[in-house]
Amino acid sequence: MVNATPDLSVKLGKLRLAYPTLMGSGCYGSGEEFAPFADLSKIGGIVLKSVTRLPRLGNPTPRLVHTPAGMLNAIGLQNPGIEWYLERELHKYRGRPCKIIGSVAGFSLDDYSYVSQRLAERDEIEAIELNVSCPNVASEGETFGCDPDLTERVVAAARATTDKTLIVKLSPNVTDITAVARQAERAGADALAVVNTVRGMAIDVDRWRPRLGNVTGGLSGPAIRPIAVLAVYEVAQAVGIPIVGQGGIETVTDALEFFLAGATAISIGTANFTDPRIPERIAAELRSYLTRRNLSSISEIVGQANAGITSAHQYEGDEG
Amino acid sequence: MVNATPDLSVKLGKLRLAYPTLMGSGCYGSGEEFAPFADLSKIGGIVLKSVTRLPRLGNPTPRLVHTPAGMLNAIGLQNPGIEWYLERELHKYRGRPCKIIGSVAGFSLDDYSYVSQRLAERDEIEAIELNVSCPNVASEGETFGCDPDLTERVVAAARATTDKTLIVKLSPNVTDITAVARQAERAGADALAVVNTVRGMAIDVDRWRPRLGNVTGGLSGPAIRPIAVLAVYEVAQAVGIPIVGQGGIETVTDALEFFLAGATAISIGTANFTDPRIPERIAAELRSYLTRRNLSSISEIVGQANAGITSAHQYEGDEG
Amino acid sequence: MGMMALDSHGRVHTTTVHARIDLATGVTLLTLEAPELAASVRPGQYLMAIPPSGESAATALAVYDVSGKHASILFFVTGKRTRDLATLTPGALLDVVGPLGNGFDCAGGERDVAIVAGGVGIASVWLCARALLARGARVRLFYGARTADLLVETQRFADAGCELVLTTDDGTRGERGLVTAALRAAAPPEAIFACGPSPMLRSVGEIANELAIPAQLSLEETFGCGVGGCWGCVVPLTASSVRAPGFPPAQRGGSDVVYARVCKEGPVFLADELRW
Amino acid sequence: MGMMALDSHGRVHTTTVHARIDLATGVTLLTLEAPELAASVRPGQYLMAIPPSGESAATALAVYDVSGKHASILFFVTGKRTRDLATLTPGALLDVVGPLGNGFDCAGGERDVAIVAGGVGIASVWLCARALLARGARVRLFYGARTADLLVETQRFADAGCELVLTTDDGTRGERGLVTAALRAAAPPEAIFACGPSPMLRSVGEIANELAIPAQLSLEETFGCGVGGCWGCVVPLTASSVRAPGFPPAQRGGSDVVYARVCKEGPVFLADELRW
Ligand SMILES: Cc1cc2nc3c(=O)[nH]c(=O)nc-3n(C[C@H](O)[C@H](O)[C@H](O)COP(=O)(O)OP(=O)(O)OC[C@H]3O[C@@H](n4cnc5c(N)ncnc54)[C@H](O)[C@@H]3O)c2cc1C
Ligand SMILES: Cc1cc2nc3c(=O)[nH]c(=O)nc-3n(C[C@H](O)[C@H](O)[C@H](O)COP(=O)(O)OP(=O)(O)OC[C@H]3O[C@@H](n4cnc5c(N)ncnc54)[C@H](O)[C@@H]3O)c2cc1C
Ligand SMILES: Cc1cc2nc3c(=O)[nH]c(=O)nc-3n(C[C@H](O)[C@H](O)[C@H](O)COP(=O)(O)O)c2cc1C
Ligand SMILES: Cc1cc2nc3c(=O)[nH]c(=O)nc-3n(C[C@H](O)[C@H](O)[C@H](O)COP(=O)(O)O)c2cc1C
Ligand code: FES
Ligand code: FES
Repeated sequence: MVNATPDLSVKLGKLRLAYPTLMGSGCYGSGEEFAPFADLSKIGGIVLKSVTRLPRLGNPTPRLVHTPAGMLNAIGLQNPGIEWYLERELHKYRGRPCKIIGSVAGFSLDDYSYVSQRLAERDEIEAIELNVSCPNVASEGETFGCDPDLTERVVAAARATTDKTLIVKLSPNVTDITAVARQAERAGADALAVVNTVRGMAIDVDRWRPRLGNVTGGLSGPAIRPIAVLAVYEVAQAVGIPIVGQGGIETVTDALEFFLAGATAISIGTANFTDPRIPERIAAELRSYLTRRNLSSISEIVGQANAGITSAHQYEGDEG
Repeated sequence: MVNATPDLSVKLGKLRLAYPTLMGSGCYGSGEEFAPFADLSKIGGIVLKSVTRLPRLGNPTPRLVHTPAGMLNAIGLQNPGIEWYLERELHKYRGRPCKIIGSVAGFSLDDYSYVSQRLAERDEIEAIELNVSCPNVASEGETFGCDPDLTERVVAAARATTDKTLIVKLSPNVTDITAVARQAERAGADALAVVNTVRGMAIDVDRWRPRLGNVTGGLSGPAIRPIAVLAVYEVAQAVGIPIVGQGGIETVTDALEFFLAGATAISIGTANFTDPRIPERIAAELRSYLTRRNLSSISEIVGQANAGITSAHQYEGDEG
Repeated sequence: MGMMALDSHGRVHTTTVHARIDLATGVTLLTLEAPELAASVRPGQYLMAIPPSGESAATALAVYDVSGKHASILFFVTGKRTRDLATLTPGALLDVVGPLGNGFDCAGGERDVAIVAGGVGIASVWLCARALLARGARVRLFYGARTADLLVETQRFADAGCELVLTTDDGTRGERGLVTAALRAAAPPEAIFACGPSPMLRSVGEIANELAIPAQLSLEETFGCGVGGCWGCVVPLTASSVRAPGFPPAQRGGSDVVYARVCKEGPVFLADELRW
Repeated sequence: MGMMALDSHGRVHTTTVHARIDLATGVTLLTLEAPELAASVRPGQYLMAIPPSGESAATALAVYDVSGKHASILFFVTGKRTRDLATLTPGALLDVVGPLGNGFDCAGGERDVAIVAGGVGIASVWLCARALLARGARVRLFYGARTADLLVETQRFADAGCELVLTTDDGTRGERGLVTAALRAAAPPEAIFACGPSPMLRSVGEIANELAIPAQLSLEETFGCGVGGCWGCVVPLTASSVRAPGFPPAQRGGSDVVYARVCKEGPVFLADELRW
């Protein structure tokens, strides 16, 4: 094995990815926007912008604020609605050299099952991600992901509509993310995306107003990485299904933190705004990392930061 | 008024602060460590390191990790225990030119009421802060602050032991911080400290182990500021008692965000690790900001980012 | 009035800082050796500067000037990212993505045009001024800043043949007050090209619409991706605009609006298609 | 063996970068004009460098050398903060807090001493070496690094009269292997002064304790405040140590231990008082 190039491919349920890197929903458009700068054949797949049943104009502007080592966004799920989307958008994704994953957002159980079904019918779409954790839509969106039982029902409803890989994207804005994760798994999720953005806010001190048109937004980027790594670490101990780790991944070191915490794949969002070459660079550097350590596959490091350390240390932590 | 220098003094219950700046618990020692570099007569007060009933050796090392725009810490409440503390530590605080606030941590209702009472008896201590939100002690510590009812009972127990100002320090690691805030107010808190650190983790990708001896830690610094500003903004709309805003304050702009979000005072922790002159600089720059705007007191800007904007925007946010 | 073809194909370029001039405290002009970029830029286009430190998002910056194999950027230090860029000295490498966006159409027939620039907006209009002068138009530059020091590069515009009308908020140079007041007071031009903060552009737009003068406005929204992928930089357009993206319009303020991306459909829009 | 008086009074100093030398890629030597600091530093003390960018925590750096009104720092770029510092060029201002901590006691009577340095540890031992040589001791420097390029400033130590034993992990210079192996192989000194990564210091400590040689170890823990206020930088000491802070000890591994602050009680500790 030592001399063979290490295998970066991973599986999320039925979905096989040549690279363990997805581009985060809402951050990468349809891929075509980045194609002039990035080699789409060197990424695992693209998670499309979340789509809803009805068209949404989205939130008022400003929609973005740069914050220390991160960014607040409140796009508000601007999208043309599922019908228009299927008719006039989806064809764009044909023939992309990477996997295409549809993302579904909604405000009722019906929304989620209807949109999941319509999307999953289409063969451009190879998997479905349920966004039950968008913090930017006057909270209904997020309530699903913040309540284990609602999450279970939404997931079950979507699960019933398709056999394609179903990824459920969890919110970090909860007291116990493992409770939500367990319910999602029980309801039939094939994988979990951990985590969506952290709720936050910035204020314009000159004009005495929130800096975002929507007042509050979702924090992404390196600032939230420690929060996301912990979420992956805890969820990995709570469920048996694969995890797509995300939150502030910009370098191979960052990516490795997520794999070692228990992620089977990673998702890169905001880092594409820093440098569109980052996903390809991370894939290449993951390969050399594995080679240096004589490892034959990325799967060999998944969850390795995990084994048995906790108890020992926490015992000692309680001393005194 | 225009020509008078603006008034920076604020009140938290009975406690009057000459400056609206507290030094965060656990970040400023007893003050004596910073005295050679900072003018303690130019800060409002120091919140002492949290003390428990029994001595605690604290967590194994490493206890700190630097992260993007922030820091993870897992000190584990190292402290000599209340008896030793009263006998051999407290005398140090006599004659400090700023207010001294004791911080109480514990693992049971008894702990909190016993330690609060013993501390409050001493006249070196001018107010009590209840740390029901320490993320670094194998979770018991935090469970109080993550459960509204437990919080209410802890606060009520401590409240019964003293008439001195009682500040309750809330955890951001909850689904709805306003629920905890309301219970703390109902139970008799005079003020709320918003927020403590956000739970996080970092992994050593060379050694495949958590970088903190305690595995998980609390994230502080500018990285969490948008999270903390939102928490203050939401809590300010949920309760009537004053708020001590904190989380990543490094500059006057950062401080202003918290005042405008609804904080009556602010607390500065990690920024003292960047530059010990920051608290004095912020106070001076707050004064010039108020002067430039012909404002006579800091209290005039508290909560000003707040009025009526929310609804308008969120309505529009739901369009489409 | 026709605008140039939509969509432009930027690339990632690794450039070398050729020269650096500090025009004022916190205002830096960097000349980059970037042959392909320099060859392909059109007036009003911008680039995304990839942070040398590797931290934080790329920064949208207008391509200020081009000559031969050099392209230059002119920026004001307003926060972390521009502070990062301001640490660059000759010889340093800077990766940029560009040219991006749809810039000014300077090929119209107007003989008497006004360019309105506020603050950093000056960086977006030099190539436009040059193109307009080159085709023989009379070009009046209405240029405002907070204070005298921040009125940069005025000599360059004057030498090139622009007539300058300068304003400062504090009256330290030129007329005291807003640049839009100066525009209003002046004899109406046949066309307006403007770049600056939103409040300024809004009132330039109002003036243009009142006087029925065609106006091209280069907007400055906070960018995320800078290439059309995140819908973070949007501005409302009338649904009938040629630049309106193919999205179902929504009713707002009595007209059909669609959010367009400043980074992709813009940054230059016509005053009469904006619905802000 | 006596150690110097505990506690030291640092101050905030605004210094000016006087000179900059890049010793290797990612290794920078900055000479600061800092008269008061230079006058008060003792071997093994450090300073906290306040980040020029204003972002992130201050960085603990040994005071490498002092002469006249100059004090210098020598650092390896390992992350954001040292990358920030590496942008400084002559003329730039750098605020520092220092001198801090309890350094090496070089006043002992030993005639034949070993200094052991690993990686950046070299920055903490030059003043110590100079003091030992000044009082006529034989000084052997055992100095190890990953690779040849990272063995910096060897000439300076040699010229001053140190006998050098160099090691590299990859064998590109000196003996291949760990510096502690070289120490073990050599004739035992009367005293050891060491600075480097924890694993190296642990084995230096073991060697010293086995051979009953007094050893002063300068520790490198991750710092928070750097001045004793946060208890983030601690190391376990035997409760009987003179440097043990007045705290109730706890049983661990059969002995009474107390956590001491590397920044305040240290950074230099005696091998036989450490309980790690
Ligand atoms: C198409 C386009 C072209 C551009 N061209 C140029 C150009 O040529 N030159 C140029 O200099 N700029 C240009 N800009 C603007 C530039 O991209 C932005 O200024 C960018 O944000 C600078 O990033 P920064 O990180 O340095 O500042 P940021 O950190 O993004 O700060 C931006 C502003 O926000 C303010 N701010 C931060 N926090 C607060 C708060 N709490 N309350 C109130 N205000 C706050 C800061 O003071 C600052 O003024 C352009 C923008 C666009 C969209
Ligand atoms: C008393 C004292 C004196 C010192 N003197 C000097 C000196 O003279 N010269 C000097 O160069 N240094 C010195 N140091 C060390 C210096 O303070 C630290 O190296 C400091 O952390 C550098 O900060 P940084 O932000 O540049 O690197 P950091 O960002 O703190 O990174 C530090 C290390 O962590 C590693 N790291 C980061 N993330 C991960 C991850 N996920 N997995 C694995 N590894 C990771 C980095 O690769 C790097 O090696 C001293 C320290 C002390 C306590
Ligand atoms: C501008 C922007 C828009 C986003 N839109 C969506 C979205 O529509 N649906 C979704 O599930 N997540 C969305 N996200 C969240 C990202 O997919 C990702 O989960 C999150 O940003 C954390 O990863 P990152 O730090 O790498 O960006 C968005 C993030 C950003 C920054
Ligand atoms: C090293 C360190 C130790 C801390 N110890 C305590 C503590 O003992 N009790 C407590 O209530 N908060 C503690 N905190 C939290 C701070 O008081 C503060 O609430 C938090 O760090 C957010 O503010 P900041 O970003 O300004 O540091 C600690 C924070 C740090 C960084
Ligand atoms: S900045 Fe991302 S779409 Fe314009
Ligand atoms: S770094 Fe804060 S106590 Fe040592």
